[in-house]
Amino acid sequence: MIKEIWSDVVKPILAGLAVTARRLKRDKSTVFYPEEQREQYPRTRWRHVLTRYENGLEKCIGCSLCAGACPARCIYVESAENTDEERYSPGERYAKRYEINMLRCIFCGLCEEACPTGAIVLRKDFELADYHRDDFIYTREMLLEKMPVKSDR
Amino acid sequence: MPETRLLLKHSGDPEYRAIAGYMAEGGYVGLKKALTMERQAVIDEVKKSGLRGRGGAGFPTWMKWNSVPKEKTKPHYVLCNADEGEPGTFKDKELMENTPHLMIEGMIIGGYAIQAEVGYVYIRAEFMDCARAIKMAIDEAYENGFLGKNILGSGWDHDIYVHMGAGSYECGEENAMMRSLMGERGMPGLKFPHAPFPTIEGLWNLPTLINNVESFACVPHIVVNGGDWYAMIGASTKNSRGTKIFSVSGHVNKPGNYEIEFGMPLMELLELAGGMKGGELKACVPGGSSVPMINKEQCEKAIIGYEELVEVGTMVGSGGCIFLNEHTCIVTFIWRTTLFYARESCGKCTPCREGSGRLVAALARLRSGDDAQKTAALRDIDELVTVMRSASLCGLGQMAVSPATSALQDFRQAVGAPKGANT
Amino acid sequence: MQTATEQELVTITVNDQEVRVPKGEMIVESVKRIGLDVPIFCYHPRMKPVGMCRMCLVDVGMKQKDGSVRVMPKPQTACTLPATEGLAIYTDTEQIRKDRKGILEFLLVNHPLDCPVCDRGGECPLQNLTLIYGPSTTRFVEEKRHLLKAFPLSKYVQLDLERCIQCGRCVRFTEEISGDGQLAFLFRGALMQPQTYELTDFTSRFSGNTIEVCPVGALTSAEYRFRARPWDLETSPAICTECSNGCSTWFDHRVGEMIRINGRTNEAVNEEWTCDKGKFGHNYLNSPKRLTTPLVRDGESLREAGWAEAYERILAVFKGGGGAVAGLSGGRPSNESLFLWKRLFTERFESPNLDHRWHVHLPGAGETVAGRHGIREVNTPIAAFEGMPAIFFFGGDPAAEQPILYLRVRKAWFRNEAKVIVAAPEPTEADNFAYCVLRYRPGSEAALLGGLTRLLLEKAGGVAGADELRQAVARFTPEETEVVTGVASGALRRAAEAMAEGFATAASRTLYNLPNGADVVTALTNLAISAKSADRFNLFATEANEQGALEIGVLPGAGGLDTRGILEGCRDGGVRALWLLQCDPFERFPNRELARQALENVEFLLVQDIIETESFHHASVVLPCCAFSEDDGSYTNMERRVQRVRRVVAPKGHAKPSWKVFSELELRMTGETPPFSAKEVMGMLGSAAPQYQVSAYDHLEGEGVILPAEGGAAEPRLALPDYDAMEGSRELV
Amino acid sequence: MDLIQLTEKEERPQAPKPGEVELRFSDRGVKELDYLLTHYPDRKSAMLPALWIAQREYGGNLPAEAVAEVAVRLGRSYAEVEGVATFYTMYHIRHAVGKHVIEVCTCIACALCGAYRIADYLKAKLGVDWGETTPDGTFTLEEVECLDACDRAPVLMVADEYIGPAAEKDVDTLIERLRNTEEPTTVRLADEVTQAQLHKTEQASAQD
Repeated sequence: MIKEIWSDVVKPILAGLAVTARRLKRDKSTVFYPEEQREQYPRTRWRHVLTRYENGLEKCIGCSLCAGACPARCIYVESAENTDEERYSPGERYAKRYEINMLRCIFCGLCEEACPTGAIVLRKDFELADYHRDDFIYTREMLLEKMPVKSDR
Repeated sequence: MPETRLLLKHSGDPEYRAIAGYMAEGGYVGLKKALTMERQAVIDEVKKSGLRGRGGAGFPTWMKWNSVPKEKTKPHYVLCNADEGEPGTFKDKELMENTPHLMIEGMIIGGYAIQAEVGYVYIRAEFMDCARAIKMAIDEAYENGFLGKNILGSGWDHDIYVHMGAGSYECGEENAMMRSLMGERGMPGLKFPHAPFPTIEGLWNLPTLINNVESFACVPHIVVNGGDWYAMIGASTKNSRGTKIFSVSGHVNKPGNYEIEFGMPLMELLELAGGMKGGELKACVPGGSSVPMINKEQCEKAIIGYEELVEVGTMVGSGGCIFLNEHTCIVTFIWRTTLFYARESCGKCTPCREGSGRLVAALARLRSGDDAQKTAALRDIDELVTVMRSASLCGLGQMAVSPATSALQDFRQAVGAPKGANT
Repeated sequence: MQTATEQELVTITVNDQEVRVPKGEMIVESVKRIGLDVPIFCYHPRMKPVGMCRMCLVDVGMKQKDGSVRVMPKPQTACTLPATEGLAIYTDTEQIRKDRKGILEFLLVNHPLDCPVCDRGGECPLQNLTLIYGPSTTRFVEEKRHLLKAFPLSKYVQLDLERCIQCGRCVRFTEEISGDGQLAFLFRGALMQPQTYELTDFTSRFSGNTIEVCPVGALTSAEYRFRARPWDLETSPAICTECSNGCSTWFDHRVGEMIRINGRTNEAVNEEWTCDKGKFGHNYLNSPKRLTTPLVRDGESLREAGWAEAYERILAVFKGGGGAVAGLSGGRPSNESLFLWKRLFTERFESPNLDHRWHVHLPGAGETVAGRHGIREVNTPIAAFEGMPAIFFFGGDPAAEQPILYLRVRKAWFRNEAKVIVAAPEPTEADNFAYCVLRYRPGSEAALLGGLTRLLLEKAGGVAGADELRQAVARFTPEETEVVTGVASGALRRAAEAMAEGFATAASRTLYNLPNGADVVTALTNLAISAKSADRFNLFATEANEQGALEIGVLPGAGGLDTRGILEGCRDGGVRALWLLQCDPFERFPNRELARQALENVEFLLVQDIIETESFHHASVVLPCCAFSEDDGSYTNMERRVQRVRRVVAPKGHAKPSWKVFSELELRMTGETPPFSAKEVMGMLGSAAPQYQVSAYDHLEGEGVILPAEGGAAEPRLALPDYDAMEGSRELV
Repeated sequence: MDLIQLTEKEERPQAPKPGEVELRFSDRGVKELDYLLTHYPDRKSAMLPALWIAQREYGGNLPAEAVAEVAVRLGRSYAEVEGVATFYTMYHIRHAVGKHVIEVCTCIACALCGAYRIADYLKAKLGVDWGETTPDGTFTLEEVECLDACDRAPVLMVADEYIGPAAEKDVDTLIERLRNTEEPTTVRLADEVTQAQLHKTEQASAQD
């Protein structure tokens, strides 16, 4: 009887505890978020960014292919024509309005795939929480990359 | 075998250009005879002669004449294709300059046979000498009653007008020529089976007979001497009768027009033209630039005749015979030929418009590129030419590839490593 | 629309499947009958085939007597090949696939791959066919052709020659359909490009269609440029309400805004064309001047108000107003709105003062064509013009007044060699294909018609009661007519000869704007009757629903005032309150001064409109109303065809459909159950005006229905107008 | 309510109205055109001859006004006439040429016989490239495709005259001769072409 208790109850418990004990030696896998942040995997897809060329011109040409590819229909693009005085992107066309509804976005990355110029990319910034629904509409200004420090313009 | 001068018999004689000299040598006898014959009898005479179109396609002339509606309900027209533009061909030029009345007489007989009231001669504007000669011939014909109202008391009226082109090779294609005459861009229209033949719906949608200058020039002889007589000339061939003027040019000692009987070996024609200049024979384009090129071995086998030349892989075409000597760079030659087609493409259909330009570009790569580029260019050309040949609307696009294809067949070895350009 | 003639059928085989098709039909159409599709670029079913792009190649064979098939050595273009007995077509052989791929490669050799910024991207035939048949990569290393890019050919059309694939559709459109020939191919070979003369303004009235026929983005709309991509857009069927032709359109919209208008196929009306006015003229829908909420006047200014307050003010004035209140409408409200509005006035306000006409002459009941001659004003459907051997355009420039009818008549000439006689004081676009042009001096219309009538009476004879008329026009010999009108007597005779066998008249109601308009219309009707062509007489309306207003009877009742009377009443105080329904007297009424006095003096002015107009500033109450795209309803076009419009976008702001406003007012006055939908209103209209019984909404799908003729065919009566030319026209001699 | 303003002031250049086109054909040109019109059943067919007359009347070139005039005289649209004129290489439209156009055939047979060498010689001598005109406006050098005088290769063409086989010294004499020719040969060619299409009687009547 006792033997059975030993073999069926105590011994497995001890074995389990041993595993735990062995684990104690290792580093802990949780981090003190938000003070500490863990490095993201290379292919992580979070917040969208509209990128620029080195000379500061926007890559986005307002072609709306991202909106067409989006399964959640969360992208809205309105484009306009560049003029020589007011130039945003290299070609004829740029996005006058570019909005992403982050509440609807499922971060599938299809927009990035569809983009012919590599303008829209999903980067690793995942802290997207906010208090008002309206604030989840990310506009072109919010999405655009900062101007490079050295710029022709 | 010497020349058989039928059309060019009096070519060197300045007297012959005027109507008096022409009539002294038996001119307008054919017309007078024809006007006494039934119209169908004239056509039958042409049928017996076995005359085939001298413009390039070799279509039996009588069939054209015969397919014009016999019951005349609306105006009929005759159109003489004098827009000679095929590189290497200059026979019509000589015919028009030296024997204008022969062609005019042939046209009038043709007009009589198909009951036409108006004939047009479409001459390219570069040929001003021809145009002046033809114009003078027409004026003289009017003065002598061979044109105008009630010709020679037959009760039949006929007018002939000269219509000048303005610089377009494409207008030598019969369909494009009609468009050009009607004041449009010289682009070919729809052809059989998409539309009726010009003999049913031609100029202004009315029956129109279109023949080449040389074809018309043969007609008076046929009418005077009879079709059977004409059919005896060149009887050694399968189905080619009469004489054919070959315009010999290129690396020969005596370039010029040589009228020969069908059945003559190609090499004899070369001998007539004084033999090769500057080197051995390398290749020959026997019928104008759009017929396939043949190499020396084929030249030696070739007998001149519509079917006979097909046997060696080329055609009689319009008779523009270019001989190339051994120092000629074949790639440069076909590049230049193709460039001609690219420049003269009317632009109507996609394969010819875009393809001809790309073919030139590919040949240029073949001419000057490194080995890898050459291999790629050869592959491109192969695929390009199949589409162009099968999909082009008119002969220009379809034939534009034949220099390239034939040369690449024969000279692939040489083409793969061409010598430097030596033009 | 082809007249139903017996067509000979032949049997062809398509990919070994037998199919019976009409003889002579192009193979590209025949293969559609078994659900196959041949790729095309240059072919367009409404233009003559040319076989330029070579995309539609198929292998063709002939069935031999022994049942075997002899295939032609080269493939043929399906778009130019007529069907004949025993033809065998193969659309999908190895060689054909190779050729198609080759053709696409050639087309793309010089075509820029700027699809992401091209307005055609997403609805581009070249893009689509490349995806299906084309190569995925290019082999050519040479640089592409560089030509004109994004060049504004006109205010509406932009030209991008690099994208052009030289299919010639636009060129052929201007040659064959619109007839102005403003586009042509320039240069040849690889440089061939469509352009206007010296790149001048592309002024065609139908230039917008070239954008639609272009299979690539070479011709794009300047208005639509970069505004949206096709997949951003929602599209709904609509009817154009810019003129009385009533073309079917596709209404493309995005987040409630109109983006563009495209032609929609309606064989009976516009085939698939639109005029530039209809295609580019709808920007007012997005105008910042749109009225969005009811406004009421407080002292000097208008302030926003609720509907209830507006209704109160309206009813305070109009209820029981009788002869002291009046209503004027334009020709743009829907049938439903007009009907309820009329009922509101005649039955609830008990006022007979109602009109929708704005011409100089406002004929009374006995003076209209129907009243005077016993025939209908409109007899010929647009499509029927195609089969008319002779057509008589009278009065104005048909291309401006009736653009789609003009295209149809041009087609009648182009395809069927109809003889078109154009009589107009100014050069018109129809002149270049007219059989005969009668250019008369303004003011001599009646005399010209007198001269023609005289010639036709000589020829036809046997027209009942023509003796008096014969006397009345006896003095207008061709020579005398030439003196009076300036039309050469030879031209007059030629015209009369062409018209002697009967002809269709195409004139518009703007004739009533002539100083002697009533006489001219009578003279025109006499002319038609003299040639026994009264059944082809047409005096067309010019506004979207003007014909509907006539049919419904938005006209002065017994003892009521017409437009002029109403405005005079407003000025003089006889009319206290005026209701303007989608019309602006300042713009419409020929006498602007009277309009100003009327609107300034009337006590209460109710303006109900889509956007701010000049009258708006005089209004006591302003009601917003819905545009055609924001409301359910129906319109009666010039040929009396009733067509549906649907609500495709939401009304702007607080705007309400007009019929709904009227029914709510009725509810406040009577307490009866109001109609809840436009469909119900149409039912009520059907019982009030029996001809509208056919146009219940269930029957309005597709092409719409033509209203039936009322009553039996009466014997047309001649009448005697004053044939004298207006003073002054003879002096110009 | 007409909400559409299609008549807004336009900035785009407008084509002239048919009535506004200045008609500059001489009486002789008009007569010749009238005769040529009798040769064909419809007016359009006289397009090519009319353009030749225009090229003569407008001094060897076809400026836009000449195209407009032909269009008005034949009752066709401007664009159509321009399209036809640009199709053919011998109409000098959209590129004004000098007094004398020297056309060098560089097609196959001529190329085989040294046309490019002659062409280079000409280019160097005149200091111009293909399609260019000398600064004094005398010579324009043009490359043409086969002139069909392959027996005389390499061949040059000036107006209605063929020069071939052309060697360097022939080119020198030609240039010298042309320098001393006052009348533009381009006009002469256009006139010759027109005359060739008229019958003797018509010619005589037109020149009255």
